[in-house]
Amino acid sequence: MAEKNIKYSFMNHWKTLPYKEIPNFRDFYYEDKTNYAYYQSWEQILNYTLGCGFEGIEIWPMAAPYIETFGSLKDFKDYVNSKGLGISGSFCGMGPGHIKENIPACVESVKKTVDLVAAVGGRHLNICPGVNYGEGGGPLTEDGIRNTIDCLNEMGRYAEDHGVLMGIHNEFFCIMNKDNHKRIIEATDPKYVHYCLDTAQVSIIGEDLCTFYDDYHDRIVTFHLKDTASPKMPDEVRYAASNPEIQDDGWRWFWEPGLGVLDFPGLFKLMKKHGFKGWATVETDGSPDLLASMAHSSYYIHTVLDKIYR
Amino acid sequence: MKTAFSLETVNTRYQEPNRNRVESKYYWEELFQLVGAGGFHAVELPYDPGFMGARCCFPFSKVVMDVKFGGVEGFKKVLADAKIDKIAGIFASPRAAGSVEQYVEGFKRSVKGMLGLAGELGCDYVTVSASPEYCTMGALLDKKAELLDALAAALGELADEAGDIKLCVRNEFWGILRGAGMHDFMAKVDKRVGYCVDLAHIKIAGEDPAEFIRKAGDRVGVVILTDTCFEDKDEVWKGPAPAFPRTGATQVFKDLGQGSVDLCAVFAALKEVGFDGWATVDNRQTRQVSRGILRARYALNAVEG
Amino acid sequence: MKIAFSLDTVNRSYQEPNLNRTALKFYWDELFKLVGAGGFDAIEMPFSAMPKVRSWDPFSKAQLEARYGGAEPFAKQLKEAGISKVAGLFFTPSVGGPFGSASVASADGFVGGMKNTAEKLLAYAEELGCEYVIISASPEVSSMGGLLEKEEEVLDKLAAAYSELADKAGNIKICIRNEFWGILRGDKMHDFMAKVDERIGYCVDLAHVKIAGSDPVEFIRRAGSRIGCVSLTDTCFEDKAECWKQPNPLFPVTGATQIFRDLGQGGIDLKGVFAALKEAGFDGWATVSNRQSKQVSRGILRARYALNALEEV
Amino acid sequence: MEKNIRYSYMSHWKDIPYREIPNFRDFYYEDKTNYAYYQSWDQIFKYHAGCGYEGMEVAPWDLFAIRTLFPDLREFRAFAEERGVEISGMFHGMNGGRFKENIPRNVEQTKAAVENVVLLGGKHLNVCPGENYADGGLDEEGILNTIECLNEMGRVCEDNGVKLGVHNEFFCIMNKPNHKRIIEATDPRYVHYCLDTAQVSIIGEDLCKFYDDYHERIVTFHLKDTADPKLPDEIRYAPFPEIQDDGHRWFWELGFGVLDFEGLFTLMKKHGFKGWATVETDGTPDLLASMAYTGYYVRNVLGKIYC
Repeated sequence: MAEKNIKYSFMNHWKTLPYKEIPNFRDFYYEDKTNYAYYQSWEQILNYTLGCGFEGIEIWPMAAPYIETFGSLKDFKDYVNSKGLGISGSFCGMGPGHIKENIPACVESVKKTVDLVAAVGGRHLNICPGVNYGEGGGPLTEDGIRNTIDCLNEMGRYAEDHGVLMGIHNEFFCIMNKDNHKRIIEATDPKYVHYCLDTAQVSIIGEDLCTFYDDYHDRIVTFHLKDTASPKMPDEVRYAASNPEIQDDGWRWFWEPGLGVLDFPGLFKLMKKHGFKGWATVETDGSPDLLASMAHSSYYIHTVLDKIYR
Repeated sequence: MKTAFSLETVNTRYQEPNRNRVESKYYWEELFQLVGAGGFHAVELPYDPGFMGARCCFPFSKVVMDVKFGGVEGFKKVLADAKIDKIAGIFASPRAAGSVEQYVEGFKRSVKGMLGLAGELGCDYVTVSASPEYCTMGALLDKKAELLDALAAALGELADEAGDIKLCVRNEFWGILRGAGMHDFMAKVDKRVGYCVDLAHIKIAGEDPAEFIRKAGDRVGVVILTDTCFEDKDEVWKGPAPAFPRTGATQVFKDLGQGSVDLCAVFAALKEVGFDGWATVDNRQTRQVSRGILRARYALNAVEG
Repeated sequence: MKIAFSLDTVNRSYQEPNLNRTALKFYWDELFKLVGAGGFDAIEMPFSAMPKVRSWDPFSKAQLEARYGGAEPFAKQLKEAGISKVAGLFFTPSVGGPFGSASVASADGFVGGMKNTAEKLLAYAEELGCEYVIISASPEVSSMGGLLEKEEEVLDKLAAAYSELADKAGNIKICIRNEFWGILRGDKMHDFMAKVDERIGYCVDLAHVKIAGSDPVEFIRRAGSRIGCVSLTDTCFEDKAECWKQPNPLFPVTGATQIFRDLGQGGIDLKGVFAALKEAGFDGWATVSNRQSKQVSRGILRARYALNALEEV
Repeated sequence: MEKNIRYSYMSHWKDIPYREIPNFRDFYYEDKTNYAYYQSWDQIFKYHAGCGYEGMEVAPWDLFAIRTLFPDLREFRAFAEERGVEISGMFHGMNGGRFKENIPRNVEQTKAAVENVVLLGGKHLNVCPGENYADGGLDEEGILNTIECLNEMGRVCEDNGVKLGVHNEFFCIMNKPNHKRIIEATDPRYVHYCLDTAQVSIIGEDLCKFYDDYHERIVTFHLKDTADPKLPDEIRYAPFPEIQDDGHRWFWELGFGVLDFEGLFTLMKKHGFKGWATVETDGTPDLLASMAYTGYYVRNVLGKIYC
């Protein structure tokens, strides 16, 4: 079998899982006799993740759910590894680093998350480069752009020193947006600041997915693979005063890979051309049924995309 | 006008997580309590002749009532304990088979079976579909006139046996008497046989439910309060499984108040024709029956308010 | 006695298919209608000083303004759904509340944190026209660290803080809830309440009282006229392994179970409870909180069924 | 590494109303719940492939609904194979075969069933050998007729390249007193055995011993666990014991009951079993959760012993 280049991880949107394991599963099931009992422990979720052929999970920075259920981050790491799964890394936010006096506090906070990623044996820290555009007072001024670059460089340096690759993970409603997105990528120090290509977010911002990857493939160290049916959203939606991420009527920005309109086959051809190697995280943010989304994504990867590049 | 809640709301056929619960008795024991707590003291049951025995506890056949509830009286007691003191009616849709004679014989046998159980259950009405799905009728379609005459005659005979149970005919949007086609047929049928006016089926077939009620006048036997947003632009009614259009997945039926049926106009028309029979809510959209019950209560409160 | 339905019933954090719906506004828009259709014309709501991340529930002042247009339009929306009253608010200390780890360093920090949030709670309750608020006596003991050795000092300071809050509460009744995992669990509550300002009432949460080993009927008789409000909850759980001391006590490590049951689905003698409340002359709010069923509509109808059965008594 | 076992999943999906849902997003928006994720065969087959299952075993009671979507079962087969899933076979029920006069009807029904299996590209027809015990156990004549009926049915299967596997059920008329006798008396050229791990354990057999004794007749499996082995006669022979009123489950996912699957797989390795093994999760409230979990268990746990 051809040598594998991509390791797939699944983004943890499982919310709180109150149990580590449920040895009395049958009795627990009988209390309510619904599938409620099938989604209450880390063991179950990690087994489903393995059952769907994933090799790792990506976690959220809020460490409470892990420590509380496992006692310590190390116990959590050891348990995940004992199942044969890795922790590819974590997501976090840069915070209001576009304002000079905030940079020290923002850097301190991200350092803690870098330590967390290192502690769980993760390789990636995917960072949203700033606060929301609408609420955070977009657009970025010249100073704001300069501060954002400095802030990212400083955070990236700390990550690099601790064996963690920090990748900018932009969001369509982020203060760093369409008109300065590329400029900031190019201005940051490639030794310290990499890029995590969130396929849906960059498309909603207005970039052409494949062109963007082709242009910045050397800076792109990992992916958040998710689909969207609403690329190239207009400014008034992306810059909305109140957070546009969760819509009142349940409109979804994100879909499982293959259920939106993005050209994943085209992207994978380019990944083959540029010889991408490493973790790629599948994310199904906004799904009503994470397991159904995970199983569907696994099908799409192993039966469709693997044929192009794996 | 009296309101009832139809247990057709409970999905016993299609896949969904937790669907297996409806196969066990405990599910139904609690469901009756929830229906009663929702302010519904009468229910309608889908009629099941009971060929499948009592493997699953769908309380719609005599064999399940006998095996699981100790007979009809035991079943009625469980309902009464849950504050449901009336089984308003039962309904069924016969399947097409063979020639006109065979179909009408099967139709009569089925309705007689329903009238028998309805009598034991103390029902006020029995509803039967005028025809099965159009696409399943095969050669019978070539003898439509002959079939309708035979059905009209059969309904007359059955009315004799119905006693004080009101025998009603429902015209689904996928049947040969869809929409306005029903009026000519009912004109030829014994006056004792009434219309079963299913709002969503009428609307999907292109008729205005309030108008349809006025035309049916005092022949309205029972009203099924259903809703819909579905517009059948691709003649889905002629094809297989019309409730699941191939042209694009959709839930053809919506819960009461969630679709585009003008309920105020319907209730006004019912008042106009002096209807004082049963109006049965049948929420076939939501997969959570408790939500279906509360949606029904909310919609009725809004209309009656 | 007035009956309300608590939105504490809605699970917003533990995994289950369709959980994502509770973050969305349309979910709450329909939920109010379903509560009204269940025959409840008053609700109790959780209060969060900081809005829950990525969630459009109306439980923080910020979300109420941003998503529901403020108190006025929200009250109108509730009215249309058949709900005429937000009877009360409560905040759960163990979920990132003021008692968080940061403030367990000293008794003053601990009580100060509580008082700070309680003031915001009272302000929001007033804006919504509430008649009571519920404050938990303490967070989970497992999160109180060294403060457990200074229990005497903490309780005195809490009592003092409650009096100051009572001065600001106007005609809103402040009620203290003694969860089974808190420092005032079970009958310990009575001695404490004897020392506390008369204006402060008990929040009698039936399941919490029972799990802590007390008999709810007896507990109500002893609380007598000091009962501020009642949380109608049920349980079958017997805490044989002192799970009340563990972190996250709602999910015993000794064996997964649903600690709370919907009203009428557990082992509490509800007839006895209602008789005792009548005896005590209680005429405040009794609020059903069905934390077991994951289908909230089922929780609403189960509550109505249990209450109907009790009213026949 | 050469694979000996091909895993198939027993279809308990009940009715699936759509082939595909090209307007999935709009459909989802109608109810905004996970309802929309379980309404098409496209999704169901993709979940099979996503959980590492190569096959599906068809339930006969689903054929009516399947045919409304795929009038020609070869279409259904092609549709599944396009998504990386093969049809391993179909379940079937023999009824009334204990009476001589019913044997011809059972043979006719088997012909029809085999025809469907061949159209679907399946290799197995797993047959429940009779109706519920509660309708009266097998007398001597009943045993002989059952043997003859199974042989006749088996011959029809063998002639069409399909293997008939006796799949006993704990409440079936062929039960503990005559279960082994009938297996041994049937013609091994035509009548094989489908070992349902839970059913034989509930009947009262020791799982590993039973497999060791009859391994050369066992051509396939229904792998499911149970927490109720060796049930007493009064439960097994009661009317309609399969679905319990209080929701009690006879069957659990592999590893959630008490059976010794590691022992069984060690024996499968010893006897060099090759072919389809169907994982079945009858009675689960969440087929996908069971499918993902068992996909993990057979590969990551049992796969270490034999795969």
